Amino acid sequence: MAIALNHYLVLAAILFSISIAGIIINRKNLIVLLMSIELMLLAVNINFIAFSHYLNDLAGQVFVFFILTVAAAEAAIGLAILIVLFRNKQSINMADINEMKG
Amino acid sequence: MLESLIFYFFASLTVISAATVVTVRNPVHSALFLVLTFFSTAFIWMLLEAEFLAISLVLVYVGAVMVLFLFVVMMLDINIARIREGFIKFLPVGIALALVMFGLIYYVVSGDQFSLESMPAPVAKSAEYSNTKELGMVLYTEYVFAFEIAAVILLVAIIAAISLTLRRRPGTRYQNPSVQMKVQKQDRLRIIKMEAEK
Amino acid sequence: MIKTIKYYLKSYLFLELLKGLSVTGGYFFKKKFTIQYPEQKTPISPRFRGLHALRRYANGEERCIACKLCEAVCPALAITIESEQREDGTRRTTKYDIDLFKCIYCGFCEEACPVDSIVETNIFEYHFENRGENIMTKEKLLEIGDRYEAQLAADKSADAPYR
Amino acid sequence: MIETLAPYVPWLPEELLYLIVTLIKVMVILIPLFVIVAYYTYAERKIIGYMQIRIGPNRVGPKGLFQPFADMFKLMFKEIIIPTNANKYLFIIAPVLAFAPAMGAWAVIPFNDTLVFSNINAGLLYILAMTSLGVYGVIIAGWASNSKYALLGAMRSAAQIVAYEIAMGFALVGVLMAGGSLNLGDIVNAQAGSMYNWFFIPLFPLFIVYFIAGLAETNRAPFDVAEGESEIVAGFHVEYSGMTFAVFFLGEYANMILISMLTALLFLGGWLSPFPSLMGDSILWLFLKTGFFMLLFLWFRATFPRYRYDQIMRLGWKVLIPVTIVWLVVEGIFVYYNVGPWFA
Repeated sequence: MAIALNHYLVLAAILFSISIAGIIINRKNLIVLLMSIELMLLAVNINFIAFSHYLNDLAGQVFVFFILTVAAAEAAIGLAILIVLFRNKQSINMADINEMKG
Repeated sequence: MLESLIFYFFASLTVISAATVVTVRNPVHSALFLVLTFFSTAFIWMLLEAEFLAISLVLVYVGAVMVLFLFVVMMLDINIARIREGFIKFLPVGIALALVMFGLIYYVVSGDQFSLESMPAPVAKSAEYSNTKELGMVLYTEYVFAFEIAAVILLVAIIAAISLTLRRRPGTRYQNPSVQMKVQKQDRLRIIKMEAEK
Repeated sequence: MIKTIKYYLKSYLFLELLKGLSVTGGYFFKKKFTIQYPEQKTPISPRFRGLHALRRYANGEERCIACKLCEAVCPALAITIESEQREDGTRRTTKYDIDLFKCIYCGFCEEACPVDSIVETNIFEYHFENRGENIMTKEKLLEIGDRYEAQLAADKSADAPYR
Repeated sequence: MIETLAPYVPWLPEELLYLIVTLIKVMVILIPLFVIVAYYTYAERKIIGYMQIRIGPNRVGPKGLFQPFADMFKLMFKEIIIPTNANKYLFIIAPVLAFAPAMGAWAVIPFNDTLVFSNINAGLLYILAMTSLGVYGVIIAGWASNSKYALLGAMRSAAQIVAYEIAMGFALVGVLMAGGSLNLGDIVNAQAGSMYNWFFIPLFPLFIVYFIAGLAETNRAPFDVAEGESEIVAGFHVEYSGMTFAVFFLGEYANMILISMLTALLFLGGWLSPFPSLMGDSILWLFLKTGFFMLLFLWFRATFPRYRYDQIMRLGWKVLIPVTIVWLVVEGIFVYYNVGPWFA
């Protein structure tokens, strides 16, 4: 018995919802926020690859390739900002980044 | 049969570890569970015959990005109690929003248009088929411009990450090993003639 | 300029690394110095300072006259001596203890002794199994002296020309 | 193999037979590997001893030949101590995580034209992914031990391995360009001909970089700052004893053998004979070449002092990576103009 496409789509949907919940409940914790964003991108990637497989079109995989690149760059810069933040504030709490308001 | 068994095993592993990532107390644990999520996702991609991307997911994410995450998390002295503030307060909102989101997506994707009838599984590729080769063919012809942009983005990311974190600590003394290696006797030592004291 | 080129050549051709490898590679084939200890032993100098012993004269009389020079010179305060006069008017020790835990095997007692009584033998393999065995009493020291007298006399005579 | 076995056990379902055959294949690779690892430790002690003008272990058995078994029994019966406040699960899992990738990578190593456990197309990529996973064992061990030295070792190792993996990956890209395939068997076959056709001649800088990066990836001297006995006691595995320590040990040595064999396969033509007119290709050639690199691992350890940590990073980022990038460009030119017998 083969697996239908919507199995993969539902899996991606669950991952996406988890990462949304993660962003909301961990809103103070910058590291877990970054990780939630990675999870979200992963959910999108699963969708892309599943569609690419079932439609027999490599374009989806090429997109995943680019998303992986950009996500890696995003993670690197995010962590760099995190380190600079920690160096200046000794904290990674989102609430402490309030100097730039209005 | 075996295929769906593998799928359900790794899919449930993915979901459970992803849920653990966002709920667990210790950031190191959540990074490690994220590694597990990536790993089991790589198996699911393998099922979808995307072997190049599955292996590069392990290579890039598990092998490099998550090591970076772990490195940072272990290096920083994080006050866990402070960053956990508001966890309980926002839990209902988060779960509610996640459920709404999931409901919406489920409403769309569970329809008949994505079932096996309307979208049958493609025939298995022959052993000669190389996913890497095909992907390379597409990537270097149709998408070569996007590929180059991706390369530039990576370069910019490297420069940005370095310039953000680079700092010269004032007052520290550095030694330059190559200068040390190059030094010769006549650079340091001066032999002078002096009259002996009378 | 030449210097820089030479430097880059040297580092990119790994000349120094190869030199290092050739040194260790050469030693690989050298004769080995290992001594298989319990079976083989290194030669011991006659001046070797090991376990202590008290010697006797050839007629069986113990040499020590309780002058306490060794006790005085001992830097680690390891020696304890008590003495009294015997019926024939000579002075002899009643107690001669060396605490081997304190002893640093400097050999000063041997140097200080006017009658060559306290000596250090070349015994270096010994052990204690119970508390208190580290105190070498007069009996034990004399017993060691009796047992190794031949060796001790030979060592003393070998060293004598240099004193 | 399944076909030959099937008539003897007709009552066995085919799936189960397939499983059993696979397990047998795994055992055929892993058991000799364990024996080689055991004797590699013995060889290390002997060879380093000889280079230091000592004779090394010689008490257990003739010439000390049973020393590995003595070590094994000692480690097996030693108590496993879990430090107070250590994270128990991660502490136990860490050695397994260090060990499993080192074993897993052997699945795609070809020993011969036909003798390969799993002949996948993306073999080289798989190897790279597996070697990059080894760092998790070290990091988790260092963190879970709840010890300063262990954490320091883990941090050092994490930064070092990420840095050297890039150089290693670039060196492999060079091989991939020359071989025109990600399949290890195809890469070896692309070097067919004589010694002159092997990739170490056109890719000499990459060959050197690959081996140096391999030394660093396996945390061996002179890049063993993750352990650094003289500065951070034993680094990430200070708190490990008994079997847990032994598993780390096994993983490290299996990795060394893996890197040696990969260098032999990718740059020295694997099982191909250097003089095809005189002697035929044989698996023995592969073992000979692998043995040479295994010897180099030990020889380097006996010769070079440990790099200082910041100098390791400097070497990785500022020397090895630029060298590989420059040589990839040079190789591109070679490929474009079909230089020599390699890119014809």
